[in-house]
Parts: sequence; C-alpha cells; structure tokens
Amino acid sequence: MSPVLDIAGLVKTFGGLTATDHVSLTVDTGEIHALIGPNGAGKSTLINQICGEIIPNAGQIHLAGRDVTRLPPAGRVALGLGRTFQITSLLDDMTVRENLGLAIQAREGGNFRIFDRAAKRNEVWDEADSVLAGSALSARAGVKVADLAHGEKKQLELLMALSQRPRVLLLDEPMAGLGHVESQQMIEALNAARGECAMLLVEHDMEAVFALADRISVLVYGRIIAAGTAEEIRANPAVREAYLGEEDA
Amino acid sequence: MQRLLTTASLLVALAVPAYAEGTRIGVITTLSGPAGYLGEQIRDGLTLGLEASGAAFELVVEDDGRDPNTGVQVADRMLNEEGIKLLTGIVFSNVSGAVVPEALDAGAIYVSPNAAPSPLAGEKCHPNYFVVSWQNDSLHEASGAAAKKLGYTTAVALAPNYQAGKDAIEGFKREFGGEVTEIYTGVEQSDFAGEMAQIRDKAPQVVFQFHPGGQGIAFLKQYQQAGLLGTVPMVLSEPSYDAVILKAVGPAAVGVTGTTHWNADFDNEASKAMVAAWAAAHPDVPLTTYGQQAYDTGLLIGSALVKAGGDGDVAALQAAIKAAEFASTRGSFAFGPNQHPVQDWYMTAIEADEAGNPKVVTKEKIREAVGDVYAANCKM
Amino acid sequence: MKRDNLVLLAVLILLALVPFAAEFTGQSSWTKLVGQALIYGMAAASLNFILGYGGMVSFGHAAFFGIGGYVVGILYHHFDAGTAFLGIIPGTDQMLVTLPAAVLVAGLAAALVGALSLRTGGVQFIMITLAFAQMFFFLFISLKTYGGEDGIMVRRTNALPGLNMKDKATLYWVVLAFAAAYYLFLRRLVRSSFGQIIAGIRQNERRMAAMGISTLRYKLYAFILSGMGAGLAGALMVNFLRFASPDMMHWTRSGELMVMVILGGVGTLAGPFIGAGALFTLETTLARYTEHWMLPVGILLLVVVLTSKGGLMALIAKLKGGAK
Amino acid sequence: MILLFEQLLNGLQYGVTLFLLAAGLTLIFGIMGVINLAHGALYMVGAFAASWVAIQTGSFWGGLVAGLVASGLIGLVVETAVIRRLYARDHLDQVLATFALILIFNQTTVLIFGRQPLFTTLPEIFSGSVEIIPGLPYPTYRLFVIAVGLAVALGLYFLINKTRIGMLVRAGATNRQMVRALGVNIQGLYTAVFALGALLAGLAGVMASPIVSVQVGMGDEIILATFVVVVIGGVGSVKGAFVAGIVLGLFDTMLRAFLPATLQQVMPGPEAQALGVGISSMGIYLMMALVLLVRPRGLFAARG
Repeated sequence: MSPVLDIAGLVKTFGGLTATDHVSLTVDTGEIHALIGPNGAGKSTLINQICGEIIPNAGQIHLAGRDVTRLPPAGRVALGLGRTFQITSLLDDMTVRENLGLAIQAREGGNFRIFDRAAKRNEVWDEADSVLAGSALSARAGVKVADLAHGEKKQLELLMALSQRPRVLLLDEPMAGLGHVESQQMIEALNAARGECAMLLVEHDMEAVFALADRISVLVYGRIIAAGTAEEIRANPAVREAYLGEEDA
Repeated sequence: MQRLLTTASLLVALAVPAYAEGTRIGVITTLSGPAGYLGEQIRDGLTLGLEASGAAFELVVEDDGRDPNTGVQVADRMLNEEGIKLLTGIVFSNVSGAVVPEALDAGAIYVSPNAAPSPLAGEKCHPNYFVVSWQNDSLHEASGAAAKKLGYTTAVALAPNYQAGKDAIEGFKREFGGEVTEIYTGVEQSDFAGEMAQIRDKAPQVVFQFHPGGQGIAFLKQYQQAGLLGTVPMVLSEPSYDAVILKAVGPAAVGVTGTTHWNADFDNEASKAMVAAWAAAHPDVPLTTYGQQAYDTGLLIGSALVKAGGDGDVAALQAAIKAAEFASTRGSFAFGPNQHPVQDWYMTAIEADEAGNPKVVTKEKIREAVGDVYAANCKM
Repeated sequence: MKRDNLVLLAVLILLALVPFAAEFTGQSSWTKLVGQALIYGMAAASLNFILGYGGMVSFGHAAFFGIGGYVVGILYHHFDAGTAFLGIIPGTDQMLVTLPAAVLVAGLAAALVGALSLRTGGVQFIMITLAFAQMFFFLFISLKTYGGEDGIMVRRTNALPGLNMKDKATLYWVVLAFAAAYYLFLRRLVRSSFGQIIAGIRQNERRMAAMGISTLRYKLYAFILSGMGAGLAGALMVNFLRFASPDMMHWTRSGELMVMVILGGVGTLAGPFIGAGALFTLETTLARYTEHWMLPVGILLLVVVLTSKGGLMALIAKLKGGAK
Repeated sequence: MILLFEQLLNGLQYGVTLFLLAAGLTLIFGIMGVINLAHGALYMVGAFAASWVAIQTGSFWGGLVAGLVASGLIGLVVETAVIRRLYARDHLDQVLATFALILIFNQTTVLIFGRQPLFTTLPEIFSGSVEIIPGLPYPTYRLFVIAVGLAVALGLYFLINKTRIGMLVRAGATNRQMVRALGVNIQGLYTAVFALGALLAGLAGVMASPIVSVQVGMGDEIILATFVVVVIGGVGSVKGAFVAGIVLGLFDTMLRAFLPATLQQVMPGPEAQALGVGISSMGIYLMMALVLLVRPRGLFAARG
C-alpha cells in the first residue's frame, strides 16, 4: 500500500540557517505518525511546507500519489490535506455552529454563489448540527468563538479539520496549553477519528504521543535522527541523548 | 489676529444682507483650498462693481470647494428654492461645466467673471450665457503676439499637462510663429528645477510659461534662483503674474514681460474708480485681474438690472446684458456673436518700484478688438 | 427579520416622498441633495463590501466611481457628435445600454487593479490601490478629447424608455430605485455563500486557506463586484449631474467615500448610506453659513471618531437599546 | 552631460526633501502603528511659521527656528490630543481622524494667514549660484538643502544606531510588545518620536518655503509622494526611507527631464510630450506597484 503522504528530501533554508535538512518521511493510510523534537527543531517549518505556506528549496511532497510540491495551499486541501494550527486559528466573530458550518460549506463548494442564502443550505447545517451533537461542544453551538475556553477552541478546530474529510490531517501540537482532563478528551477524539484519516501528529506531550502514535519520527536541528515504533524510539540511545534526556531534565 | 477679526466681521457682513430690497444674485465661487484667494477676489470685485453701478442688489455667496457636485447642489438651491434668476462667480471650468447647463435649463442667466470653457464658447453657446473675462485661447495668443513683436524667433513654452495648459501653448504658438519647444509640467508639480535645467540647455531667446496660482509663484522664484531671470527674457499671460503672485514672489518677477486685457494703471474713469474703491475696502489685499473681471461683471450686471428694473423679466434682463452698455474698466468692451468679449490686449512690463518690489507698467496695445476662435461655431 | 423589512419599507416610502415634501415646503433642492446622497451612499456601500465585510481597505475606490461616470460621459459625447469610440463603438444615450456598459468597464478596471494589488495587504494594499487610482486620475486629466481636467458635459440625462428623464422627480425616483435595488442586492450578497466566505476571509485568511479556499480568487471576485457597484454609482451620478470630470476620481474623493463608510458604520448594510447622507448634508448645510465650513466638519469628524466606535449605526443601536 | 549632472542634483535635492518627510512618517507608522495622513500639515505649519517670521524679522534664520519650534510644538499637541487615542484603533479610524486633522489644519491656516500665498525669499548668503563644474551654475540654496538633508540623515543614523533611545526605536519598529515588556515609558517614547517626526516634517517645510509657493494645502500634494517613499522603503525603516527617498527623487526628476524627449524620437511631437509627462506623473506610483509586486512589504521592511 502506497503512503498517503510521502515527503522526500525536503530542504528549506532561511539565509544561512537550514530549517529542514533533507527531511523524508511517510504517512500511511489509517496511520498516526507522530513527529517529535525539541523547540526550534524545524517542526513548524516542516508543517508549513507540507501545507504549502512555505515553498521548499529542494525535495518533493506527494499527496495521495500526486506531486504537490509547488501547489498552493488551497489546492492541497482539495486533494485531501487538512490541518489544525498550533495557535488556534478560528473565525472569532462567528459562533461555534457558524464556524463549523462554514468549514462544511467550504468543502461542499458553490462558494461563488452570490444569490443564495448561506443560512438556508440545509445539507450544510444538518451535517454541522449532527457533528456538534456528537461532540464535546454540543452545548456550546451558539457561543461566539471569541468567548470559548482554550480547550474548546482546540476541540472545534479538530471538528472543523475533520469536517473537510481529509485523507491526511496535520495536527500541529493539538495538546498545547490543555489541562489533563482536556488532554484526555483530545486523545479520545483523535483515537475516535483514527478510522477517518491518516494523521501526522506534531506534539510535545509524550504521554499523548505514546498513547496515539503507530510510528514516531524524531526531528532535531532540521534532520530526522530516528524513526520507528514507540518502543524503538524509547530504546534509541541517540534520541535519549539528543531529546528525551533534555525533556526529562 | 487682525486677519481673524476681519474674517469674522466679513462673515457677519455676509450673513446680514446689506441691500435686503435688491435683486438677489447667486455667487458660486471657490473659497476653500489653495485657490481660495481667486474666489475671494471675485466675490469682492463683484460687490464693489455692483455698488458702483448703483443697482439695488443682494449677493448670495457660496463656496463650491472646486467641486462640481457641490456647485450643482448650490446652484439647484439658488435657482429652484430661492428663485434666483442670475448666477455668476465660478472660477474653474470644471465647476462651470456642471453648473452652467443647470442654470440655463432653469431659464436663468449665467454671467461668467472668469471660467470660459471652449465648448460653451462654440457649438454649445446659449443666449443666456455671457462671459465677461476672456476665452482661454485669446489670452495666450496675446503673449505669442508680444513675443513676436519683441523680435524673438525661438521660444521654450511651458504649461501644466492639462487642457488649459495645452490650450495655452497652442494659443501662444498660433500668434508667435517662431520655433517653439514645448515642455509640459506635472499637474501638481511645485519644483521646476528640472525644467530650469532644460531651459538653460535649450537657450531660447524667450520663455513663455503658463502656471497660475501657487505653481506660478514657485516657477518665478525658481527661475530667478536658477539665474535665468536676467539671462532669458520671459513673456507671461495675465493669470501667471496676477497681483497676488507678484506680491508673493517679490523682486523675482522684475524684468518680465506680461500681456493682459487690463492693468491697474489704465487711464479711464471706471478703472481709476475701481482701484480707489478696492484700496479703500481691502487695503491689505492687492487687486488682481480676477477682481477686475468680477468688478466689470458687477458693472455689467448692475447696468442691466437698472435698465431692466430687476430680474422680474428675464428676457429684458438678458437683452440689457447683451447690450453691454456700461463703462468698462478696460476701456472698450463689446460682446462677440457668442457673447464672449471682443477686446484689446496690452503688453506690460514688470518694473521695480522704489522699494524694489514689482510694479506692472502698461507699454502698448498689441492686439485690437479681438474675439475668440470658437465664435464662428456658435449659431444662436 | 420581518421588522427589518418593515423599517426598510418605511424608509423607502419616506424617501420616495422626498420630491413632494420638497415641493410642498419650498425646499425643492432637497430632491437633488437626497439624490446625490443616495448615489454617494451606493458608492460608499460598494466600498463597504470589501472594506467592512472583506477587510480590504481600498483607498482608490473613487477610480471605479469615476470610470463608471466617464463611460456614460464618453458614450454621450460620441452620441452627441455622431462619432464612435475608438472608431468602432458608437455612442448612445440609452440608459439601458450605458449603465451596464459602465458596470462592465468598472468591473474590468477593478479586475486589473485587484489582480495586481491583492497580493499585498495592510498599509501596502492601502497605498497601492491609491496609486492605481492616481494613475487613472492622471490618465483622464490628459484625455483632451473628453475635456481633460475640465470634464465632459452630458447635456441631456440618458433616456429610459417610457420615462421623462428631464423631470427632476422622475430622475430622482430612478436613482432611488437603483439605490434600493443595490441595497437589496448587497443584503443578499452578504448573506450568500460567497458573502460568508468573504466574511471568513476577513476574520482569518489563513484558516480559510486551510479549508481549501483559494482566498486570492475570492478576494479578487469581491473586489470586482465592489468596483462594479462603484461604477454603477458613478454612472448614475453623471446622469444626475449631467457632468463627468476627473474630480470624481481624485484621491480626496476616495477619502470621502471612506469617511462616509466609517462615519456611518463599517460592515453594516445601512451605515454607508447613513454616513453619506450625514456627511453630504453636513457639508452643504454648513457651507450655507460659513465659507470656513471645513473647520467644523473636520472637528465634528474628529469628535465622532474619537468618542465612538462603529460610527452612527452604533450610535443608533445604542439609542435603540436605551429606549427599550 | 552637464544637463544630466544638473538633473541628478535636482533629483537628489527632491529626494532629501522626501526623506525628511518620510523619516518621521515611517517611524510613526512603524513604532506606533498610526497612519498619519496629517503629516503633510506639519510640513505646511513649518513653511508658514518660517515664512511669517521671516517676513516680520527679515531673517531667514529666525524663520528656520520658528518653523522648527512651531512644527515640533504642534506635533506635541496633536500627539497628546489626538494621535495618542488612535494607537489602539484600526487603520480605518486613523485614516478618518487624520483626514479630519487635515481639514482642521488647512482651514485654521486660512483663518490665521488668509488665502493668499506668503512671500518668501532666499537667505542672503545662499541667494547666488556656484559653478560646480564649468558651464553649470547651480543655486547655492539647493546645495544647502541637499547638505541639510544629508546631515539629518547622518544624525538620524547616529541617533538610531548609537543611542539608547535609538535602540528602543529600533526595537519598537520590529516588535512593539517587546518594548512594552522592557518596562520602558512607552508613552514618552511615542510622544518623543512623534514630535521628532513633526520637527523633521517642519524642517522640510522650512527648507522648501523659499522655493515653492507657501500656500494652504501645500502639504496635501507632497504627502502622497511621501507615503509612496515610506511604503517602498518598508514601513518602520529609516534606512528604507532614505534609500527610497533618494531613489524616488532621482527617478521622478529623471523621468520628467528625459522621458518626453526620448518619446519624441519615436512619436510625433506634442502627443509624445503629453504622454511623456503623463507617464512621468504616474512614475512614482508605477514604481511602487512594481516594488510591491516583487517585495510586498517594501525594500527594507522592519517587521518580518
């Protein structure tokens, strides 16, 4: 089975600084692949290259078999790439329901229609309501996003990303800033979504990584220094030295 | 501070009509912005001219902000609400292009103290539309004639890159006949150093330039600063050396030749009376040709009001204006077939007075009884 | 929703009665005043669509207003002279032709400007739109055939079959009909699928891109729609005033449109119309009393912007809230 | 050749004037995030104050001092009364408020000085010309303007790169939050920067007053070119303002001087002239459009 996301030899430099240095990794269908690494390892730069916000200097990105290296962000989304943001990025003036509805509308198309009523697109709103009903946000549908708690925003972002029905979902630190209970909720939600799409999980929270990941890659100073299952990574001396050792300290 | 007080009192004077019984005359003019002094001259010239005519009148003055929309709005109110039958005052062609048709369609009369766009002089002329000032082309033809008369054969002509500027250079060339290098300047340009360098490079026998208002001030100053004033003679049409410009540039204008339809030293009764009246009413403000044109407009309107007994009968008033029976400050004055003036043009020299400041001295008449080139297209 | 429509209907009826009220009270210039304010309101509302709903602060919107106006002026000029534009397109004085033409040409111009400007954002976008407007301004100033800076006269208002357009009240009602239609169109537009996407882009462009929206295309489309609206307003203005001049696209005019939007209330449907009416009435009224009207206008604007957020619409909402 | 050299000097002189205006504007922009349309009004204030005092006292130098004092003081007042309240507002509110300020400044100037342009003259020692190279007499006053502009540039360079205030200014242009975090009296810094910007605009006005017409609205014409300089140079960058100011000054002057004649060689006479001037008028805007297409944040954008 070919990987749904295939990154090969990605290089990105800023001035003299090499942020990603010949990074290669794959995400298989249905897999959760975690990417860990200390701050400044180049994780965000990598995510942004996969999304298309940054164009790499060298290397290729294949999404579901298509070369998307030079495709703009929206084009990659159309091919099945979804993402969440490290710092939650939502439409603050709108309610939870409206955010989710807009995400569904964006997927459904017909977005250049200027004479219809967005509020009367039943297929959109029925789906939004059913998704919300089955989520932790069921009681918060009418709340403005600006008034949500941090954990709720993270939840909403995940719902919106999933509503795109992506083949592969990039999760940029979904646990960041969450308390213990919220983290557990998030892990549950991600586990539940496991069947829907493959995921590339960038995360600092080791508990979550070990709980979720099928495979783990370790990024340090722009290079992948190790890759393997949770056990292999735990046992890898190079990782312990370069990364886990620091984390323990 | 003193200025503040005069302005304040002026406001009060405007608010309280002085001749409540007289015919109401609408004055739409430009009082705000850099060109505000032109409107000021026109308003004050009209007032003095009408007073001198002995007619009973009341001026309703309003600022158009050099904006056609505002002008039309004001005109509409004056014509339809306040029942004014006689409008005047507009400084700029773009405002008159919008306002004049409005007035004519309402059956009113418009008498222009300044702006005279060419379409209204030619095919679109109208019995109720009069111009007391001059048509653009004839203005600059006079400068061409003057340059020719002074014996020059090569010239550099400069004007801003808009319609009036192009007309100016065309007019100059028509009468000059010699070899002319044309230089167009930017519409809002205020530094002409580049043009000065080009003039020095071309080394013509004479320079003609048309830059009214602030641009003219900047041009003359920089001409002197570039050391060209004493080297290359300059010929100007009247808007480029009005009294306000001369006051602002000072000695930098001395030695320049001008052409005009009127000058403060004209030896006729009307002109002398006007100069005296102006000096009494506005001692701080020099009288420009704008003021003079407006004064003549005032005299003309006044004479017609007296003759027709007010504006009750617009046709009679129109006929009285058309007859133009008034003693103009420019000596001879008559309307051509398109109701634009047929008049004489003079060459003047700008000399230094005792204090070294510029003083305009009339030299000779260079063109006699000329109308404008558009009159032929007017079928009334 | 129902109540909104009732209020709208009431306002429309009141506006439709303006010519009668003006005649009756002897203040007949009201018709023209309100008419001009309505047209400016349309132009401001078109700007508000990209500025308030789309978050694109265009400082060159008067260019499209002017271009729309010039289309009417130029077509009339050729109609009057019996010639053809560029030797191909004959002139006309039929409003049913001139208005769509104006909308189309303004839309094309907006497509050009938008395609080049929308790559930038923030201050750079403000300045680059201003720059393009200046270029159009200088272009029209140097067009000798069409009057240059003196502008171009349209001796007769465009004809509309079955109507006597010489009649001031008729012309006013035509303008009112267009303004009302445009208002309803905008109301529809901001509530449409497209309008929602645009609102999303204003709040968070990155998020919309992550949803698969190619934001640039949507912004460009919005920019073009907005330019077309301004073109329509400009075309109506030239019909209303029977005159087009480069003043229509001067940068201060763009500033004035922005002032109307902000004064009325950014991102509200009625705000631009209220702002246009307020500013226009204020200027004309003050100009009657003093030549120095700019001073009180300036002070008033300053006070409004310093003491209130959200313009007159916010004030109205506050008053309504207080009355409850 | 001589003509080219002379035009280069003219361009340089226009360039430093633009720099004087743009330096303050770009700092106000970069540090406080305020779009100040009324910056040109301070240019007008400088010119009017200088000319009026020069007329009363007969001394250009007295006028210079008066112009600087007046623009600096009025800058302080404007900052305290208006601009201060705009820091937290969005660009729209700033545009509206400073647009209102322009109206207020212009009309107040009319009330105080009247509508007629003021008379100004050159200072005695700079009233002549010097022959820089044989066959080219160049007005000494314009050389003086160039010298003043370059001196200010040098002074600003030292102020910004070698002093503590300069360090704060640089930090503020890159990251506003950081300066706040440093515990600096940020309000004091803002006020000082605004006053400095006003002073520089006033200086530009004083310098220009003997050359151009000192009249109401004179600031409105030059403010657009100044904004173009700021945007091309990159918001917040004084270095950018300097480079862009000089480049734009030269570019504009060169276009005006040589484009029409060049076009005339390929097209019939008058139309080529008109077209050339038309394009020259648009020149700086075209340049800005091009620069922004390649570098959407300008040449030396301070903020990343």
